[in-house]
Amino acid sequence: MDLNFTDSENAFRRECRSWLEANVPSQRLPSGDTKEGFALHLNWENKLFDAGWAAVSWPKEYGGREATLFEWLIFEEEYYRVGAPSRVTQNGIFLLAPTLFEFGTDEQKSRILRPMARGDVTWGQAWSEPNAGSDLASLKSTARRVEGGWRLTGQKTWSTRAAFCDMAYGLFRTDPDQARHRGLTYFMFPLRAEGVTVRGVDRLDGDEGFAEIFLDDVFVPETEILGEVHHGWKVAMATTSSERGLSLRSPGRFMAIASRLVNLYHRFRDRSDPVLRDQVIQAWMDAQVYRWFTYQTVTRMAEGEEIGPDSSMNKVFWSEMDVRTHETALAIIGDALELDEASPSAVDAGDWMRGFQFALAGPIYAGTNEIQRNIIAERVLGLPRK
Amino acid sequence: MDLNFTDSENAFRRECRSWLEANVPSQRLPSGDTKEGFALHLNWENKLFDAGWAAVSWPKEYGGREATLFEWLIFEEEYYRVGAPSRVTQNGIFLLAPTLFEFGTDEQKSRILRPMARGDVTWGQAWSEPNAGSDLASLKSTARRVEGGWRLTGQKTWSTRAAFCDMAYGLFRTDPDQARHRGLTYFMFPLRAEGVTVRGVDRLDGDEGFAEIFLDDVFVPETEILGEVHHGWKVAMATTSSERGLSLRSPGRFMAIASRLVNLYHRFRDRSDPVLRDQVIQAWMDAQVYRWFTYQTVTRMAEGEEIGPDSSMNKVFWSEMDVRTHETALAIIGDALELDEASPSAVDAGDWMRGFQFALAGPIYAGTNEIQRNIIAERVLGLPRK
Amino acid sequence: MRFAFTDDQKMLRDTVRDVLRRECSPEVVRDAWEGKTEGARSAWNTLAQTGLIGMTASEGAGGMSMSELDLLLPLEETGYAAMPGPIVDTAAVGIPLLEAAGTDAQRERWLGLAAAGEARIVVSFEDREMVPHAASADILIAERGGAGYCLPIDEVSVVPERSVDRTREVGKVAFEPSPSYRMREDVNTVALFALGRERAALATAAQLVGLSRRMLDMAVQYAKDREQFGKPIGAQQAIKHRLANALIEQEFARPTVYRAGWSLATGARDAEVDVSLAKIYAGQAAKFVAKQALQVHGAIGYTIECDLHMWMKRAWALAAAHGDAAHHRERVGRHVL
Amino acid sequence: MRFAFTDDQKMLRDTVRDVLRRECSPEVVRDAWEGKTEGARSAWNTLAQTGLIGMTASEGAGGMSMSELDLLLPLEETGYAAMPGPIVDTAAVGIPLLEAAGTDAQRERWLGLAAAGEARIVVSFEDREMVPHAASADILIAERGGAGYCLPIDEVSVVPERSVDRTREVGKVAFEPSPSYRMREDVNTVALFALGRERAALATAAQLVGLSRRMLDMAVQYAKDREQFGKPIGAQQAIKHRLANALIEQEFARPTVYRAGWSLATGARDAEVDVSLAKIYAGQAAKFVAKQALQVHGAIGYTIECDLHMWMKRAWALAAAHGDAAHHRERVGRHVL
Repeated sequence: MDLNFTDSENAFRRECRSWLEANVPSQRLPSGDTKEGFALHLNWENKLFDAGWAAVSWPKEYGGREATLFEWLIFEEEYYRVGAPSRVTQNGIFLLAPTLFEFGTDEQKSRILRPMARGDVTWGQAWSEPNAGSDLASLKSTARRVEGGWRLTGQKTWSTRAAFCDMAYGLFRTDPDQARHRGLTYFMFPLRAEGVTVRGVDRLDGDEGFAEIFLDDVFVPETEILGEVHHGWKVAMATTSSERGLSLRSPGRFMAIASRLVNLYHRFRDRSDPVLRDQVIQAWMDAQVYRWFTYQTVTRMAEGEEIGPDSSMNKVFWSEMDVRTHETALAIIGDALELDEASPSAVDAGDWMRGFQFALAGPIYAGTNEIQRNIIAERVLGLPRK
Repeated sequence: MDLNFTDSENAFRRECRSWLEANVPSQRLPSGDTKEGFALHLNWENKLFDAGWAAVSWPKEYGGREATLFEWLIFEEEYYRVGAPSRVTQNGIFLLAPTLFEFGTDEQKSRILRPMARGDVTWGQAWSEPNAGSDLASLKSTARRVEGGWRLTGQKTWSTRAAFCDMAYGLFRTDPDQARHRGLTYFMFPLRAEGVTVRGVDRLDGDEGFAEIFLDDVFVPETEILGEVHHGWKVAMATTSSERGLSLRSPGRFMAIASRLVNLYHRFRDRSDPVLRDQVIQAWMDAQVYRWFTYQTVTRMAEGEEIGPDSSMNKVFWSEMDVRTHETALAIIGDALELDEASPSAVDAGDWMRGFQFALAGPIYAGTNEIQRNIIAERVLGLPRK
Repeated sequence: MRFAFTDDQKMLRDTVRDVLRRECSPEVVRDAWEGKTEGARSAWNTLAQTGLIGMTASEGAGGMSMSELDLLLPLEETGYAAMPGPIVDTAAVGIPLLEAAGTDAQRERWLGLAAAGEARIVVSFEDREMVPHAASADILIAERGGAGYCLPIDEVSVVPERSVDRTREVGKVAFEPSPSYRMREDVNTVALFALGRERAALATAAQLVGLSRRMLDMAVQYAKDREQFGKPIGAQQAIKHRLANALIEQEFARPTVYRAGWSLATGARDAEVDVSLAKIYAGQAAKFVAKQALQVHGAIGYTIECDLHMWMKRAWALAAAHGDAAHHRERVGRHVL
Repeated sequence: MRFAFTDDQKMLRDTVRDVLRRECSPEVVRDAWEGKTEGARSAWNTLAQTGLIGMTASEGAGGMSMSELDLLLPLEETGYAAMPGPIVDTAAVGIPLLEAAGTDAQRERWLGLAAAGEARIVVSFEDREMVPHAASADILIAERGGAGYCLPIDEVSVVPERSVDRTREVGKVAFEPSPSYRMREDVNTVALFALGRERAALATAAQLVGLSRRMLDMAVQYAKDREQFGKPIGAQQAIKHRLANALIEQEFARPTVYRAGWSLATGARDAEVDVSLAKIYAGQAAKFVAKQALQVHGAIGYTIECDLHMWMKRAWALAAAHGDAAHHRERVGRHVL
């Protein structure tokens, strides 16, 4: 066990930090989940890519730095520490790309990865359907084989930022005679093609962060299939396990939130009672503990172990910690908590209420915490399924 | 709504209080769940009965005072306030007696009630079997019809204080061709008869508070059946719903515990941090809230309403409140919490740790809180069973 | 001892419930979110016509002399409907303050209008310049430097702020404390405003109970309707227990609020402790129920196309308004310890 | 950065695990509860023979010079087995203290015996007169008035107390602080005892993790075996989620304890904050797992015929020992705020 960073890890951290401090926009960008904010965020993503920071763990040929997992964590710690903009490319970089690396052809990788990381081509996920959320295998969208490719028909929903994106990916039933997990294929498809209608849906926090995608006989060529025809479930599970695992929620994010909370507490110390003080301590401790847990997991990954269902513990922990931390912040703010960014008197421009609402999605998306707890009980503890 | 007590209720309270203050033993009795303590508690129960306080709500002909439900609550408040001994007759008075009043014959009532309330004949419950706890309908003990009565065979378990009691009551399968809830009969049976073996089982807190009862062809006359042959389930449900409802846990008990907790906090104030202070406030508030909830329920009962599955909310609330309150007390005590009554340095003779262990049984017995929550969801909220 | 409402009180509740069911549907609330307040105004006016806005005014002033306790069930229904508008400020706080502390001229000018629902009152306590519904109210009653003021809203500077609950139309109020706005000086102004704070906290607690009930109803209905893995999600034990816990929180908060209403209405000793308990438990329950309802709804609840969000946001705002949990717990603490 | 134990550390853990599986069964713990300590003594002696009691002693004194970090996994196993006896006091605290602060004579007389498991040490910090295992120990090391003392237990007055965990044999110690018992005066006694406190808290945290693991194992096994309504109770979602939550608490406590071990072993900055986190999370997890395990076991878990109670009671005692949550949270608070 060596919990000191190595010299090269420290050097990497210094390099991240100095670039970020010099380049992060001094003005807060508008939310990346609005049309105008999305465009401004893409400018930032361009810059990040050009300096080689967009996807640090990727091979150099695709614009990465071949960073180790720990270097990636360091990058994230620095990124959140400095308060850099949220990543509107994340559904590409963190969800699709790992799947591409595992299942994609060389042609696909060389065509797709760089534009994705640079934000030149933007990606939304298209997992859920109106009646297939947590029960993903019950999806109904179909793909029909035609000359030179396939035609997609159906409806996808809860597609994050899809209203602004160029492309999306999801599962379609290619074999109508098979049920549930079988006979599905993983497709990448254009959002601005003929037959595609995208309707933005406003989220709880008021941003148009979701979209519904309607597909009516949309043509996609054969080259847009990831993995084998009819075997999309396996490919998709690789993506969702990376979604549920580390990639979305590195400890740096929560350490930064805990620091902001400590700062908020100091500013409102005169009206913060000792119980709130204790909750601030709890939030800080939880972020630390999440960090050690994650470092332990990352060590296992770095040494070649499969993490598998253990990642469900990460998901439950961070998502519920994030809600608690924001609740503590709102309790410190008191009755001004309701004021949003349009209010002259809002504390921190209403960020804590916005963050709280965002945090509330944590226990729902990427597999609800109910499902995660089922997974933990059945696959880690070995309790009977029925 | 009138939340003042009436003049007659106030007079009743004064009468309780002055009798209790004059008569409650000045020395703490040893635990009623030990052999010697049980005997000493019975002396107290005799005295209570002779003064007309053993079962205040019963008709006068059986030794009661025909007290209203609110007067009963007042009695309980005063009883716990003054720290009077726990009631070792409770499985008779609070569980069997209401069933006797509802289903018993006149002969049964006049034979059984007064000796029960005076503690001359003591009663244990015999509900559970080794493989029939929460799933009571799966019990296996049988009763076989013979000349002049029945012969009981089987094993009962978790019978509170049965090691010291004279009699018990429970369900036996009288119709072997029927399954689950059907074909069961409610019997009262002697614990010191031929064919009965009672084995005490030590509880978590070290007291021999439980017992296993083995019945081997034990004769009971026809007169010991409560309700109709083969229809014992209905009779038993009346008992268990009174067990789950108000009778075991009147607000006075928790108000008294909350007062003791406030007192403990004051004594340890110098080492109690503000978070503990807040938990003490919470415990006090919870006891108040439980009181108002119960008063509301008792008003409904007094006005003739059926309470039904709503009583499951009482059960969940008080049982979890009781655990929290004791946890707070232990946190105040700090590392001396482990010392028991045999320790010169124990705080309050180790009562809080003993009470904590007792409280831990709350979410388990009288229908686990899991079952209570199922009942609330299905029967109050109307969610689907399967 | 009798812990139950009278038939009259329940009948009043039913009247309000019927009016709001007809006139304050989720669509009306949604319209108010988007600034289209005609529907909400119309519901307000209908309530006023049945005498419910002015019910705390004396009979001479066109009211029904109703107490804090009488007001609870009607207010609970306004929470259930997420009714927009300053009903707490007008009915529970403003009218009694105006009647007790208004000068003859102020009462003559405003009381009848307020009781008839034609003048909406908002109240600004000392140090609370942030006032919901300030812009759309007609009258401001304010406590400044221990004195009371009553003035038409068009003589008040209202700087608009924005609440997460758009129907709340929060504004920051300021005015010149001119003698011409002064309320009576021969009454105990401080005590009257202090009582007003208790009434505001209590009335808000009642609305929070109503909000909880509606959110729980929505969640239960959704759990029965929505199918997953071939059966309603409400058949899952995790969902059942979540909703059972929500019901328990809510149902224990209710009598706590009712008790506080009785205490305030009868001037019981330590009534303010009861009010604090009411606010704490009702706020806690509403926030808890909101969280459970959202989790049960899943992603659908996370969009503003689902009605749930309007109730949740109201609940978050009201749980913090008129004393948040920390404030009221401290007050209880001083009583207990 | 590498957050994992070495193969050597894991091998040591496996050795301890094997010894305890063979020699410290629940029956042995149960015997110790009833005062029959032969089995527990024998397990202690076998651990000593494999060098594990004296592992923190220097090699010259018959030990392995092992660090706080090396000690964690073996101690976790002693928690898993609920091993009776003062292993924390002897191995984690006493031997290092004796070696660092004992006079030549004290070290000569006791160190070899302690490292060989033949003399059991208990430690009494300033103001902590209540000492587990005092009556059955051989040596008391005590901090009084800023000075260290080391003396044979038969020169100590031990007033027996009784713990809810009968194997802890708690006693209240007192002795005449005579110069003949004094430890070295040319070392920083206060700092050494302060370090001893950190080690005691950390070692206790490691045992708490072991206790949690065993209780969870028992509960999972029970949930698989016990049938109700015709199927294993572990198939119920409420039981699944209860046990999943228990696992989460436990598994997040583990790396927190390991981190603290590394911090103490390497003298990292703010190591005491890490120790506090370890004690808080391990204690919290053990209490939480105990509660879930009891609920899953139902009435059976509520009797002393079921082994669970011995682990629960140890967990309650250890969670409060060497600084309870309030103490350690305050320490973290001073660091963070």
